[in-house]
Amino acid sequence: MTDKKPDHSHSPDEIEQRVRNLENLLVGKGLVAPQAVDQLVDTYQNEVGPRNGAHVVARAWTDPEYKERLLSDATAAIKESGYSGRQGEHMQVVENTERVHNMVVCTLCSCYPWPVLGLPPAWYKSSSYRARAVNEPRAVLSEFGLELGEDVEVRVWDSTAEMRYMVLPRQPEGTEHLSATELAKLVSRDAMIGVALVGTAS
Amino acid sequence: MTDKKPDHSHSPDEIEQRVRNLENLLVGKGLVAPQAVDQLVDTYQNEVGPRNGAHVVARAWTDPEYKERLLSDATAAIKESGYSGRQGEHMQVVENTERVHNMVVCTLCSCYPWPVLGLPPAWYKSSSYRARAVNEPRAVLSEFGLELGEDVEVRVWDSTAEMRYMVLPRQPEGTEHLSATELAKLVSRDAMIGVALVGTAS
Amino acid sequence: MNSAHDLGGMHGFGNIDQSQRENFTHKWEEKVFGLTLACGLLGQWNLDESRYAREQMEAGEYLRSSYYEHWLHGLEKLLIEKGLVTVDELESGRCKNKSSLSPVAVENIPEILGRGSPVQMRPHSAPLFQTGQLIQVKNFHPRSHTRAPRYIRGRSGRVSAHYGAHIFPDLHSARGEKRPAHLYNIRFEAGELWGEQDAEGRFAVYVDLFEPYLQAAEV
Amino acid sequence: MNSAHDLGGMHGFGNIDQSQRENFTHKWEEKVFGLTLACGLLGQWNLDESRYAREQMEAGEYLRSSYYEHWLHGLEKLLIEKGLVTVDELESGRCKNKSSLSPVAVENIPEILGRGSPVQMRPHSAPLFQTGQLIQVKNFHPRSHTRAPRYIRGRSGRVSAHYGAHIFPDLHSARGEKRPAHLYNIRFEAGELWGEQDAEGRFAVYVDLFEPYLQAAEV
Repeated sequence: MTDKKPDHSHSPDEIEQRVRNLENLLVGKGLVAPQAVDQLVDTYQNEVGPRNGAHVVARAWTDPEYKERLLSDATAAIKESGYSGRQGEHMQVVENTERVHNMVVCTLCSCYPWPVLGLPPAWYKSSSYRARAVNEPRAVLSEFGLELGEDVEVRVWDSTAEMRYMVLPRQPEGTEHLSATELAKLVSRDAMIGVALVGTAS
Repeated sequence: MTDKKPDHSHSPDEIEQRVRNLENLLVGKGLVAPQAVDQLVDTYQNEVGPRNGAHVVARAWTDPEYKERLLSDATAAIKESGYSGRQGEHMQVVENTERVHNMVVCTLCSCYPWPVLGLPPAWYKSSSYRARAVNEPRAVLSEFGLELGEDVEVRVWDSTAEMRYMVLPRQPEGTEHLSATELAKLVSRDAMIGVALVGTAS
Repeated sequence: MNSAHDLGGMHGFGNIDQSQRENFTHKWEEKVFGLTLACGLLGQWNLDESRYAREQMEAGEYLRSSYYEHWLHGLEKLLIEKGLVTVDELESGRCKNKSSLSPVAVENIPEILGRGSPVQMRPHSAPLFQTGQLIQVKNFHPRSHTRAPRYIRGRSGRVSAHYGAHIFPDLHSARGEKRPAHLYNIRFEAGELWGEQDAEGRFAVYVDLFEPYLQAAEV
Repeated sequence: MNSAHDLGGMHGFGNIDQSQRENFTHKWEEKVFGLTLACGLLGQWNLDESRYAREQMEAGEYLRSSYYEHWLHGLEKLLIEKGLVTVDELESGRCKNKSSLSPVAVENIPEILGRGSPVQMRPHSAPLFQTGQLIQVKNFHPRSHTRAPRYIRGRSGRVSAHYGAHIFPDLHSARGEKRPAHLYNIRFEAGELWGEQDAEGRFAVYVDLFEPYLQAAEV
């Protein structure tokens, strides 16, 4: 049984027409510049994405002093790596350890750290994830294939204010010889949300 | 702005067909006798209704001893008046006074005292009434045209178990000379739910 | 379960449409009412199971559909779960096998309705709470059926009446088990339920709650 | 407001559809995203007003519709409320009057996005709570926008961090008023949130909460 919410409550044709009308109207009124929409979409589709976060994570794994800065002042450390801006104005990075596993949700809407992870996957915005992450996180993690021992404490971060959270996953054993560039390739978006671990195959 | 919930989520034709199929199937399987459905509907459409409750109320107004029995053991007193059965197995009658106004709701489904009031009006089953009666009863009463003074305590009865509630409204002044039969004509269903007072015009 | 049926205190539904004064607005609604009662008389499930079946309707669908669509959903669900009809039969509308059950004879219906289904039981123990006592509703969030709405969980109120012991719906809905639980009527002040700041002046809400939902209030 | 957007702890939604790994699944969703950001840059409303506009979607519709339908609903609502377009224009899709506002120049967009909109403010008072302190979330149910979800109201937790003062969303969403409120991160134990019996083993939920939502816990 999966989240049965339909893609949309209106027919796709209906809503496409409604959006097309709205765009024409807003451009016609001079409220939106014709190229603005495409540029905004392009920015978050192609320029900003989870490669940014992976770069931050790999740098933290390979540079203990950077890691310390990242955990104590994430906003500054992430900016130092070149990432900042909208929906990342105030950042916190939470570290996974042998005993602690972190995961991130936004139960009230779908807040997400854009500068480091890009835009969220649709499942992150689903009713099911938003409802269950704070209520039965182990069941959710298990659905994602992650079975954690009883001795691991699960910590769920509900992004209710303008603080945005990113998980610093554990570095897989046996990857100590890899460069930051190679390590970054191992770090998935899901690992930085906290619903996956980092494996050794990219 | 009114409760915008549509009549149904599927088209009327679709759902009519679905119900017709279901009835044919259940009769065909021998689970439901062909005349049973009509008889059940007829019972609650035409035999059982708020006239029963009005009779009980008028009797309580004209017979102080009956009123006492009604307030101390409503199930027995109502049975004594000839009304009992499904969705009225356990009754409580709550009395309006100069200082107390009662109203009844079922926030979790739409429980209602069938033997005395019949089946509930659709508004009683609406999301809006169920949501708001326990949260802003004075606003609800005001929508129904009932403005109560600050010195009147509003008591809302949420029917969460199998106890069913009926309001004993205040007898309007100047009706002391009327017979129980005449008084019963003044008592509306809404007054016994607690969203109206009893007026002097039937 | 915490879901859309638990409407007490939800905002944003707008005014009440008072023009909806009838119980039935479509012929098919009458049919759903009659079929639900007729199938109920087969004795294959109880009222708490019916309520739970309706509550399990997907939340958005529940809110977008009408009252008798909830009933229709619940009836179809129970008919399948209890093995009275197959999914295939329901979808096709065609009967594959006669049922081994017999419908209640039409002439017996008035007497059955008149008798009703009282839920009072002999209690297994003395009541834990007394009239006038301050109690607190436990904070609990079962995934199964309960008759403790969310808006009173964790809140404190005073016992206004003890109604003896009734069948405990939380178990009755799950396994049909008839276990008695003391039933109390609890008075909650508006400010306690909604916060002094957000309460609409002074009023009180009286809620019927079973003993397992309650604990003595920390004074 | 207590409504469908406040999803934490609601039951019955079934499994998560992990196949939905993309942000956009339809071209119109990209358009809604871009239009929402572009209109936001006009400076006629703030992010908290956007959130509130989306939350006011009728509950059943909210749950039945997709994420970018919520955005579309919110954008249309704000455009009308702020007088940027008329209902007539929106319905016909035809522009009656040019706006007196000017769109942000496309070449300035990267710099604006890069700067973001920090919400940190100089506090008006010292923080009331200290890291490590046990607090209780007030039980309150405003009909307007709040960032205190229902599942933590009335519950107790421990201050795990103090983040300084941020713009208080409950006022920002209503009148655009930028008032600072101390922001804390609070750790809640699973058993405290859901009841020991219903909690899924041991875990903790960390929630960012503003000082006006909190009070010192009664120990």
